[in-house]
Amino acid sequence: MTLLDVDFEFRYPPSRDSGGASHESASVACRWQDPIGEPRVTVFLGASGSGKTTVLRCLAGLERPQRGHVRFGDHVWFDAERRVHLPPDRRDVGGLFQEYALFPHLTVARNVAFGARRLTRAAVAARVGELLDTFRLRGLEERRPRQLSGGQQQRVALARAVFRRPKLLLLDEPLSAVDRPTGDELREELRSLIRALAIPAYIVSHDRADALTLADRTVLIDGGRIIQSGTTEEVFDHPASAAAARLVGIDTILLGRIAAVEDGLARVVVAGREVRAQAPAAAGHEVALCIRAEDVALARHDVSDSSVMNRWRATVVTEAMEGPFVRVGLDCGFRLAALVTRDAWRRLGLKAGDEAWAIVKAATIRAMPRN
Amino acid sequence: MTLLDVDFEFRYPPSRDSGGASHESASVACRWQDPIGEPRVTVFLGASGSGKTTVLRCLAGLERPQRGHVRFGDHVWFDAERRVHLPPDRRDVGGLFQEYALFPHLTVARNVAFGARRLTRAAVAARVGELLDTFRLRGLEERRPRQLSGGQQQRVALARAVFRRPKLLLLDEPLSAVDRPTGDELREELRSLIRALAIPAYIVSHDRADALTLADRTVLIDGGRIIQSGTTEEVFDHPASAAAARLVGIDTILLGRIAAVEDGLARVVVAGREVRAQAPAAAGHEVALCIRAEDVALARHDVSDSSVMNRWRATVVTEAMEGPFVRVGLDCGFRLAALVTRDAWRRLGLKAGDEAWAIVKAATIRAMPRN
Amino acid sequence: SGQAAGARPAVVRVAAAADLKFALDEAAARLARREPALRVEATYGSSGSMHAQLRQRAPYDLYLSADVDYPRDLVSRGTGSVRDLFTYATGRLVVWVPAGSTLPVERDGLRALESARRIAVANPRHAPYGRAAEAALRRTGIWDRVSRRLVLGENVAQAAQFVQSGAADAAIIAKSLVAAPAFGGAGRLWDVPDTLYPPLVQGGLILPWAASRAGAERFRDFLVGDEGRALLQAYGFGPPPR
Amino acid sequence: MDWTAILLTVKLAALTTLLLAIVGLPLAYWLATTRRRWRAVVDAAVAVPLLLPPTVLGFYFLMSTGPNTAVGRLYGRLFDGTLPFSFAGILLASVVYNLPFAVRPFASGFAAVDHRLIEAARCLGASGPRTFLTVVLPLSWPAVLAGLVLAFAHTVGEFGVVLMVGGNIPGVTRTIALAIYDDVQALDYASANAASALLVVFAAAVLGVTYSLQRRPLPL
Amino acid sequence: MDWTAILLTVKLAALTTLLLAIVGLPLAYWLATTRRRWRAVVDAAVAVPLLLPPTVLGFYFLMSTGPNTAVGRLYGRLFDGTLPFSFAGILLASVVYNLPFAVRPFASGFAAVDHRLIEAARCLGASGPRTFLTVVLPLSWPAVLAGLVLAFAHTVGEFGVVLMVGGNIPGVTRTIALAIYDDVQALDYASANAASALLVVFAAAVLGVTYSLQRRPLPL
Ligand SMILES: Nc1ncnc2c1ncn2[C@@H]1O[C@H](COP(=O)(O)OP(=O)(O)OP(=O)(O)O)[C@@H](O)[C@H]1O
Ligand SMILES: Nc1ncnc2c1ncn2[C@@H]1O[C@H](COP(=O)(O)OP(=O)(O)OP(=O)(O)O)[C@@H](O)[C@H]1O
Ligand SMILES: [Mg+2]
Ligand SMILES: [Mg+2]
Repeated sequence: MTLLDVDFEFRYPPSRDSGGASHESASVACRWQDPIGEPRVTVFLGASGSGKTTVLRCLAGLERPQRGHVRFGDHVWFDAERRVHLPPDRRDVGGLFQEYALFPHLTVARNVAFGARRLTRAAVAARVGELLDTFRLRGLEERRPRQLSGGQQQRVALARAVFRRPKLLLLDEPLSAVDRPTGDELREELRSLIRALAIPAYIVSHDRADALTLADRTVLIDGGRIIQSGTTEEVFDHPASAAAARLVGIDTILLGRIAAVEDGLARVVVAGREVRAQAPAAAGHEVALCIRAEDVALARHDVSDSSVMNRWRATVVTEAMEGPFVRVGLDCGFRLAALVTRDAWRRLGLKAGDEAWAIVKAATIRAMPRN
Repeated sequence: MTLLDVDFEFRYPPSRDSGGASHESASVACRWQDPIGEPRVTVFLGASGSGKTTVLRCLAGLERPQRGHVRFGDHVWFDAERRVHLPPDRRDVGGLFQEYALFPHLTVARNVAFGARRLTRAAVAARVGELLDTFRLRGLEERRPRQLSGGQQQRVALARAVFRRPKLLLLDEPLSAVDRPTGDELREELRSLIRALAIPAYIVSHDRADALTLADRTVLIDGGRIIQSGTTEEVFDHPASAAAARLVGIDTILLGRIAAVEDGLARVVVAGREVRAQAPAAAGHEVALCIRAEDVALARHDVSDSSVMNRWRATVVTEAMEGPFVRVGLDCGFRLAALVTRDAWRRLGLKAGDEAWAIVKAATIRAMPRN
Repeated sequence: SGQAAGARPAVVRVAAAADLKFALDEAAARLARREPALRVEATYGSSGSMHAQLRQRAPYDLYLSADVDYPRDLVSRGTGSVRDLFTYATGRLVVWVPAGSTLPVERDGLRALESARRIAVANPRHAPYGRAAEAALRRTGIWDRVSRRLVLGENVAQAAQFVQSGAADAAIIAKSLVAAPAFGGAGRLWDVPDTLYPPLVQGGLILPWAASRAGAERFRDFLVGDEGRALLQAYGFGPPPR
Repeated sequence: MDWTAILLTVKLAALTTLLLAIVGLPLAYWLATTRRRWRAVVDAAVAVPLLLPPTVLGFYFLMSTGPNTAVGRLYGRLFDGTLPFSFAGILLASVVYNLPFAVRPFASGFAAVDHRLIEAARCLGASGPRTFLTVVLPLSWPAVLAGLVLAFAHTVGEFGVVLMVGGNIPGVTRTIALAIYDDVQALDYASANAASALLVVFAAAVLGVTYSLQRRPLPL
Repeated sequence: MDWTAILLTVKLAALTTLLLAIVGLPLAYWLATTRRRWRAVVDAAVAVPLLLPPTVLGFYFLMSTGPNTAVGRLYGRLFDGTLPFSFAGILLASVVYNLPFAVRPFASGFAAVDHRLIEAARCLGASGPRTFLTVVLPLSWPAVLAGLVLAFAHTVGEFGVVLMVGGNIPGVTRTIALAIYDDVQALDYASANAASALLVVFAAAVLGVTYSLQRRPLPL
């Protein structure tokens, strides 16, 4: 099986700091292998500044890593030791960039068709038409980029990237500028386009929805390092670290030390409160505790006769609607988020400043040893 | 009470189309009044290309409407008849633009402090430091914009916009490029900043989360027209039209004609299926039916002995994880989305291609007459 | 600067025709030796340009033109008086070819130029030597045959450079130029008989705004005096008409 | 009016501009993209013709292209003729002399193009030269136009080099600039004024039209 | 070597460049921002000095600023002297003559600045002129530099205008270009070569340093 074989390390040149205080410059290190010729979508999920764009730039050939190699099947795209570094146009990738980089002097249609090579006029026009339909851009073909809205520009950039049927698709935040309904529609279109092209696609995103709906594989990136990768389900169900959990959407993360372990259940002290959770290590170890907001129940009074192990007296700090739910911010010595239905919230009749009880089953708390 | 009094109509000049086919050029029309000097956040929510940015541009003075006026208390910012049109710098607004527009020749610190006027060096440095902390930009002060990630650039633009304590804050998609956890944190910071400044803020967004968590007032915009405005709760709970419903996140919208009305309940035929819902009009009228995904229950078999009025045989088409839920795409003759917990989904054991029953209480369906 | 102790020397500013360059430098040097109180500072250029400048009161004391018509024109326009108008020399025309040239100028004179490919002259439109060259060619009867092969310099120096570069085969230029030591001897020359062209009367004018009128008069007197005349003759000029 | 000279001038200026585009654009491209040390040296070398008085430059040009020089012999063998006193000669001299007026604005225009657009073009499969032609050049055309217009206008008015190299031969190397100069030297101010006026009106019209095609004004 | 002439030339070129910056930048700014119809006319007018042979331009300059003209009388009353044949005169003529070399690149550089950055500056409270100074100018400095360098170099080599207006007076209006020209006219090629070589080496050094400060090369 032909593989895309990636293993490199890249460090941005240190900035010529006027102050002289030489900050550590940002770097990324990556290593993975992927089959070629399959419509496999990999989403890189990471916080702002974590290095997602940098990884794509190295793959595209826009940056030259200091160490390692990138091999695409038999082709060596990059090899630090052999001093091989193919320019982007000889790698046959299709790219969309975070800032769109539309050509301001070309119309929408000619932007989309920029990559056209060895195609008849009619063929170009037909394919442009198709893509304009796909990306909801009909009627705008003769406009210049500056006559488009932000989201329209992003969609033109997306159409331009897929126009030439590249061997590898690199998309940097392809849908960050469009509204939710449009984005949902476009994600489906994008998915079927990638299927039709039968190429691997690497999509960079800060939006979990992209990973959850597009990705076969999810790669979590933090501080320029891959901290976890696997099938999307695996990654979302079993974040391997606190950083990973924060990325996939665990809402509260508490740090503490295990005071004792009884019957496999740890007693962790956090800000003077006791938290019970499944023990991941022996007493004395540092742990991170992840609590999903939807696992936190609220009550006006303590329900001491239940089987629930964690009951904390709390003060309501914030409330915010979130679709059919209300996200409640609580202060129990530490900050805790709860997600309850609007109905339940109305029945509880709580408001900011009120006292309440937060109730969390120990089984729902994920405790992870800290490295 | 001093008011911001807005009432204008703006049309982009028609593009010099080479084809000659003169497309209708885009336009916006707006009208509202808002008290000044209160920290009131208005979020403009609209689909891509709906005219959100254009509204902000007209407010800032970057575009000159063809008709109407913009008055800020006693100051006339714009008046088409009196040919008044103050340039942006005489309106004292603070702006962030969709494409950030950071000054590439200035460091982060100097970008942030661009608006500084009549401040000592020390005061500027102090405030820059504050804002760098607020927006998680510490350590980057000596970088140039091109040495920043996309989300970092956006945060610099945000810091720059609030630096000078303007009379009016105009933010265009201020958080679209940052990840969810960072965005959540920044939204809170932004909220308290706006409180501290005690100025009205107009925020353009395509993200419901911005409206739900930031907005006192939500304005829905579609095709350059305000289609609904009011308190955020009002707007989200009672979208006044199908377009509004689609914007605030109703998941399925069905169009049909009322076949009959019985006991206040309408029978609407959609794609050969009968849908029951509260009747908004007499028989014969066209209606739009809005169904939230979370109101759709799923079953493997028909549950004919329940009180539920709508039970449709459906085929499972897609499934996608969405945080703790699974979003299920169904085909019941029409497309329908359902949102169920992962637990429930596991128990049902359904997969794409399987047959299932979609169950929707008539009371949860919002029927709206179509104009 | 390093002059004899006492008053600074009076400076006579001379606007001089380019063809006087070598002769005048020598004349100035001689005069300075004899009269340390007098210093001649000459600027060389096209007489036509200087005429235009003098109409705008260019700060010169003395104007030495290659063509007496220019100072005469100034006087007729009210700049300067007839009393200050004088002639000091006549120009002489020569044919000059590089040393290795096969043109038999010594034997055939101007007619030898019929077999030249390019002949350099100063522009007859405004340069006196150009006009003289044209007249000579016409009188010899070969104008129609050679006029298309003429290349025109702004002045005689340029015409000479055309030949020096090898781009032209022969030049019809001022004898004063060829006679100068700076010119270098790598060529042959043939004097064009002065019957073939109208006399190139060089005239001058003491300017009414002269800062050092006495100095200007002194220098004029030197030039038109015996010593000056001899010196000019040595540099290839003829005596002025009487 | 000396229509022959006017025609010749237009031809010279147009051809000079054309050649400058052909030679200057690649040169400027090289200057804008190379990472080599001696970029600065080449950059400076291009500007050298500016530093010498035109007549002197023409003199050196004459000395180095005459029939007895290597260049001259080569040219003679190739084209059967001499560079000095020919149209080809003044054309070549004009190109050399005007190079800095074209190359400097070109290169600074290229340098101002957004690097992200170039990266995007490369990632969309366009090679370096293709990117230059389809992205960089169209985006820097105000600068390119500025360079070409400067060079065109300057060729029309150039006089020292053309006189020295061309020898002021009517119909071959006498441009309108030389004709006007001759008029002035001959105190024929009426002719000079008429020719100058014509030149100015004509050129103003051309330039006016050219510039009105320029970009929309800055939003200031 | 004629050091007086060299010093004078450096002074003239430096002052010309300075004045061009002072006059040319606002003019280019006006050209780049105005929406008036006659922008094209002014634009063309600036280029007119280019179209005339320098000597002829100098001649017209002389004729219009001599002591008997209105300009001349005004100048005489203000400064007690005449414009022609003075340093002030050649400086003024140099500025006029070099205006297009500076203004054209300036204006095209300004036009290339991203309009969104200008809009952002205005929205952050910067007035038009302040935006120009803090955003437009720094962003177009390669073009501004190109214009100033062209003008500087060209002033060093300029000869026709300076000769006509200045009258080649040592220490006052004789620049190194005139000195070299005189050497060549006097067939003193050794002096001319030495001065030319010095000029070229000096200028190449200056230009080389200037250009090595330029932007990083394009990613092509
Ligand atoms: N040209 C550069 N020079 C130096 N550092 C840089 C440069 N470009 C980016 N960085 C730094 O490298 C890190 C990773 O940047 P990158 O653009 O890859 O982040 P990202 O994951 O794409 O973030 P975002 O979601 O905000 O776009 C950041 O901390 C950024 O500040
Ligand atoms: N300069 C222009 N000339 C002509 N039409 C324009 C121009 N700018 C925007 N438009 C059009 O006006 C409409 C509204 O644009 P606007 O930028 O206000 O949308 P938006 O709501 O901000 O969308 P987005 O969320 O995608 O940024 C769009 O259809 C767009 O194509
Ligand atoms: Mg990024
Ligand atoms: Mg927008």
